[in-house]
Amino acid sequence: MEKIRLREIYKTALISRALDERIWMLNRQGRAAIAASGQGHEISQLGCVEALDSSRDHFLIYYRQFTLMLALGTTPEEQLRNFLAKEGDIMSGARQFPLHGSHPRVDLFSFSNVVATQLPQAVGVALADKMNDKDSVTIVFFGDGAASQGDCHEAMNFASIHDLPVIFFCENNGYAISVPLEKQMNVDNISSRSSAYNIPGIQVDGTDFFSIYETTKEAVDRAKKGLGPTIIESKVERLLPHTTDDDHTKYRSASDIEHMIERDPIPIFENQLIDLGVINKKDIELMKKEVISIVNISTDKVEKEAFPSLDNMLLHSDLN
Amino acid sequence: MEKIRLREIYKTALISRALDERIWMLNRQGRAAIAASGQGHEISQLGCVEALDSSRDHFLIYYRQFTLMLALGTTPEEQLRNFLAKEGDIMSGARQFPLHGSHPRVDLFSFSNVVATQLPQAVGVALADKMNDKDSVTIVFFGDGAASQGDCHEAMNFASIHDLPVIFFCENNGYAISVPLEKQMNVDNISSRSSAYNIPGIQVDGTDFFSIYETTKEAVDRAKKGLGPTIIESKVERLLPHTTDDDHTKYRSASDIEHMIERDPIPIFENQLIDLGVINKKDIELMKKEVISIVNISTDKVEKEAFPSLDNMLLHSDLN
Amino acid sequence: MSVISVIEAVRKTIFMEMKRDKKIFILGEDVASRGGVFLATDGLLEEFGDQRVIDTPLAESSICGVAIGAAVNGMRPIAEIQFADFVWPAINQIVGEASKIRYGTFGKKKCPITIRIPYGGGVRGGLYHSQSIEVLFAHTPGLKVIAPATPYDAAGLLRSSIRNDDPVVFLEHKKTYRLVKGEVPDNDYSIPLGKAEVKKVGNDITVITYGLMLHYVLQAAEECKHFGINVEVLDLRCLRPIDSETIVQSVNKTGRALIVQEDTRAISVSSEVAAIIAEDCFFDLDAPIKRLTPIEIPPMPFSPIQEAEYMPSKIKIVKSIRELLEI
Amino acid sequence: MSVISVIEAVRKTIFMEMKRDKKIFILGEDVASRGGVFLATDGLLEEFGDQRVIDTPLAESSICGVAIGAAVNGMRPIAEIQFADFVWPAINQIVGEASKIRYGTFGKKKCPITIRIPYGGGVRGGLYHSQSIEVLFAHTPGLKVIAPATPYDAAGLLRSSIRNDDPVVFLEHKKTYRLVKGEVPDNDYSIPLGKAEVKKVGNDITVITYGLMLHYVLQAAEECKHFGINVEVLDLRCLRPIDSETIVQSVNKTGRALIVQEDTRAISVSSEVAAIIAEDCFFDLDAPIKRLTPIEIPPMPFSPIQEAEYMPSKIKIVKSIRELLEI
Ligand SMILES: Cc1ncc(C[n+]2csc(CCOP(=O)(O)OP(=O)(O)O)c2C)c(N)n1
Ligand SMILES: Cc1ncc(C[n+]2csc(CCOP(=O)(O)OP(=O)(O)O)c2C)c(N)n1
Ligand SMILES: [Mg+2]
Ligand SMILES: [Mg+2]
Repeated sequence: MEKIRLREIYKTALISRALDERIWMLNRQGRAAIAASGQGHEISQLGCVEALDSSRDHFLIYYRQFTLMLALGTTPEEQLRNFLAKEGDIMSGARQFPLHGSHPRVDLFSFSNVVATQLPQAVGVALADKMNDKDSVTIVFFGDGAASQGDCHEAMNFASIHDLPVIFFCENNGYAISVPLEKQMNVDNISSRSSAYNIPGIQVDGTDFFSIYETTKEAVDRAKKGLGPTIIESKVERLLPHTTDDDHTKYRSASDIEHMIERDPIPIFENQLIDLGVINKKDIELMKKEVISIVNISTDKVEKEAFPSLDNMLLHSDLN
Repeated sequence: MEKIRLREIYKTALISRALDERIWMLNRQGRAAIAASGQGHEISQLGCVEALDSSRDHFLIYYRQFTLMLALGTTPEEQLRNFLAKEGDIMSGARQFPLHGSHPRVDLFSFSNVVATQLPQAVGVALADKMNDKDSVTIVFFGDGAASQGDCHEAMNFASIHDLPVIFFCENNGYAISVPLEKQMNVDNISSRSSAYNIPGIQVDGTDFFSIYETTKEAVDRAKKGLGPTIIESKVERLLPHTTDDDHTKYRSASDIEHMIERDPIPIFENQLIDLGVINKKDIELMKKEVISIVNISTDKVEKEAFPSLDNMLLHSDLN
Repeated sequence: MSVISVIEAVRKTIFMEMKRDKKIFILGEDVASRGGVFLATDGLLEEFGDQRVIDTPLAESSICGVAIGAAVNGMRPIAEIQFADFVWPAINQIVGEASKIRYGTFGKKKCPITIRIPYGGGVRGGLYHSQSIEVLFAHTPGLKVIAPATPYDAAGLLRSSIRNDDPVVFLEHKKTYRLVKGEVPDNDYSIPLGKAEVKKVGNDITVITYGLMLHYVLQAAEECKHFGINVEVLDLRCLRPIDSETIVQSVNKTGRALIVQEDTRAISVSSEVAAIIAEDCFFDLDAPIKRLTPIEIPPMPFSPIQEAEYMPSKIKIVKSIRELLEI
Repeated sequence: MSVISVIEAVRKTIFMEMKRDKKIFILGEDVASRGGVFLATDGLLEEFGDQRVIDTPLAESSICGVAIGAAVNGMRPIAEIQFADFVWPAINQIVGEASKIRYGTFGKKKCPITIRIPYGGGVRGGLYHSQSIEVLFAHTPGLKVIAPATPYDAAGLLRSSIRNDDPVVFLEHKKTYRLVKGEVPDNDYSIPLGKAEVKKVGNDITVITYGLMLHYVLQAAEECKHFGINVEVLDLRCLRPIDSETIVQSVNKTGRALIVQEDTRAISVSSEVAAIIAEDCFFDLDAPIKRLTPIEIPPMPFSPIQEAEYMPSKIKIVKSIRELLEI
């Protein structure tokens, strides 16, 4: 990968982290109603997106994919508008929880808050492409929690029968809110589902940008060759509580939290890039400053914006 | 196994077959509304039941388990009453489709027609036993079709997490009505689900009484030792169309049907017993005659019985 | 113009629509070589191939979920749920998801799916092949719910449903499938969604109904002539939206209303129709608004005599009409 | 007697019941160490251990299916659905299965489960954390559906629900959880299921409601005194069965009825209440039966101002009452 591209990606990671922190703070100040943070999942999302083509592929995402949305071209202002429920929110017109809805520029769809419903929907998206001989790939994201839902099983089974070009990408952070993996399943890896459907299941370290990228790339190739779906399980950490409403010290041990912090993917990526000579300490400092200023300017702007008017509440409903 | 016991089991197989044929005929004559036949599944059900204890264990069954009901002690008259919707039907009081409801003497539960709902329910039955330190085993039966439902996944996953004493027994006859296995899944065996849940998955020839018996016995032992669930997949044939409403020549090839008939489990069992010296040709002839007379007498009796009265329609409802 | 049954009207309409628009495809259990358990899709596999007539695994949530995904990506799927009683696993996808896609994406995505569901009883189906399942769908903003009673309406409304850009739950009464026959034009006429129809004009009382019950009501109306009662019969046809205008107009004229339905009473279509009348026809009402429905037990016993007792019948309808008119 | 919130009343009642009866256990998402996302089960893990307070996988169908199986095998499970909006995957087990077990086995099996479901809006939940989901449950024979509005009713009705031998859907309004406080006796009193309650006596009009809306209606009734209107306020408390006797008695007295509900209007609890009144109070009614409900859009926007506009409010209730009385 080109150095200049890696720098851009690194910058997206920084923006994502800073913006995510800002939104969490806005919530603490009572200015944003709720936030689910993507902190800890950033590098996994960036590595994955890099292997896809936003002008061709379909992205069915879920609420923890703040970074992915930025990587696909959503701007910081748009993200803020989304959390602050301001007029012109690109995802849902301030109707839905932040991060939900669909995107006007990319085929990025995060339709509902109901965990796992996107999985069969993604299979349908891929089926339509196959029927129309399109060579797009559909990637659908979900958490470890979602893997327990019946819909997850039905989706993987259906996709495999028809060899559909779909990638099941699980961001396994070890928790569904407070429920740890061992209470969710009696296997260590979600990728071990693969033999139930006769599709490859690959587990990968979600803090390693390059592994994620390579793994996703292979799955994309498989899909495009008509070889069918792939399950990718990316092991990541959820650095913050489930949402701003949660307090994870209630259910996570001190040592668990300590271990998790060591796996913060941004410093790991940073060190990789330093080793590769892509960035140095000084670059980092400058970029971090720039990022803070982007976040500040965006926040100031969006905070001044209006809320949507009452009558647009009727738009796109049965009453309109 | 004792010879005398094997003779009894063989006789149950004969009764089951003759009664099943009779009910099909009653339907053709317009005297029974609908019938799902168990023909082809008989020996699998008999081998399985033999490894369980009807006074201790729980049976969550589905509509294709005519033989199993007889093996557990339902009488031919009771079965006929069930199909003819007569007063005193033991399963549901003539409220439900034949074979549905629950049993007054055995913990045999075939609650609804909705495919796969019994799977999580069985897990709950087993969970209650575990909570109460009972050493019962819960066995739940389902078809290959049911294995596609989300509930199947959720049930197996839950049971495995808690190491519950439950046996998931799939009677795989290769069809969900008209849909052949290859359109239902992209694997050859439902038992290959096992690695997704970290529980044993065993495939067995459903025409071989002794294999079924041994396999079930092992699963029972595992369950009783607290080692958790087992998936058993019994490969059987559905010798008749899905129900009396169906015509399988529309979707099964002539060679498929021919192959299926060769796998009729009753002649196979018969030959095994002859080889073992349990029965001889003459026994068989005599027993077949006896069976026909049992079926005739029962049919005559039940056909003369009354239908349930109108007011018992309110019993056990919100209105009562 | 030819005289055909409801099931033929459905099949023919799907056939014609699939010929017209390549974006339409069918998915469901046993829809391909079996042609559907009621034969609603018979012959379609042969005509359109297995890419457009897809036998799915036995898993209703994915049938609807996959249909939604395909619809959002430009297709116009027709999903078949084999029996209404088995639609419950798919509620999450239909009510939770499909209904809110247009609203929840601020109009950026649409979800043109038609979900065909054979429902209703009187066919010896027992508790699990007889249910009326319209309530939740007809309650849910974002869905359209259609329940035709005649071949003409079935074809015309199915065509509109398939062409509609929102998710449509299309309810076909199983007992009407072969029982009810009628004239259906050979062209591709359509009937707008959301319009009730007066199926018989009268002055003394309005009987409002839908589905199989329409036929019993029409028979009852005929019989009421002997008692000098001139019944107006209104077929809702669409359960969401409910055509309150046509209801109010009719009841304001007759001054009396009876609602007949096969579904159980509490919180049902009959409740809404009564509520509409109670609000909008109050000053023209000459009598209480009555409802004729089954009793509150799970629908409906397998026992033939109990099943018959459970359902509203011509006799019971005549009796209710006469009571309301005190004749 | 102590003054506690709705959520405390729920928690305390579960605690007391679990102490009393070893057959009661809890299962759901995050109910154990997290104590439930609303803390309804806080501290129960510590008291009763992880055999009786079970964190489940994220899979609502199995939460309810497993509860059903355990109940049929002698236990008395309390299942928690984390938010009402996520109950749809479990509809098949609740509506399709649990509701019909006693009837469908001719009384041989029973299914004593209590399914607790936080529902309703006004908490900035957007389309997927605000829904009112009572309609389908309250329509279904074989289920009981409870929707208390006060801590006293919550505790008394939850206790009866847990002890009831049929499946009970117990709806807790999220916004009342911490907002509404009241006196709750320390003993184990219970309130019979199926009884509405007049929460304020009056003569001029009956306002019928349930859940969060009760509190807005009571405030509106207070304000109406300034206009010389004496409002009777009736809290349904149970949505299945609906206590038609109490409704009819009240409306026959006042001659006017307004139904206020947070759920959307078409085919809802308000429809049934209106239909009951239209049938049984016809000769005592002085005005049309009115309903105050949100408009027919998916409930309810995340936007704070739109959310506020969506919900019935004290001001809107007062306005509707005055319109109905032409004062
Ligand atoms: C069907 C459903 N049930 C419950 C919830 C409530 N809920 C929201 S997120 C969540 C946990 C999801 O865990 P996981 O899939 O691992 O994603 P993560 O938040 O860890 O990224 C739960 C239980 C929901 N949104 N949908
Ligand atoms: C949820 C659900 N969907 C559809 C049906 C209709 N149906 C009844 S049996 C059946 C096929 C079941 O196949 P399988 O599980 O393999 O059992 P088999 O009949 O082959 O023994 C179908 C689709 C149903 N009963 N329940
Ligand atoms: Mg997780
Ligand atoms: Mg089968």
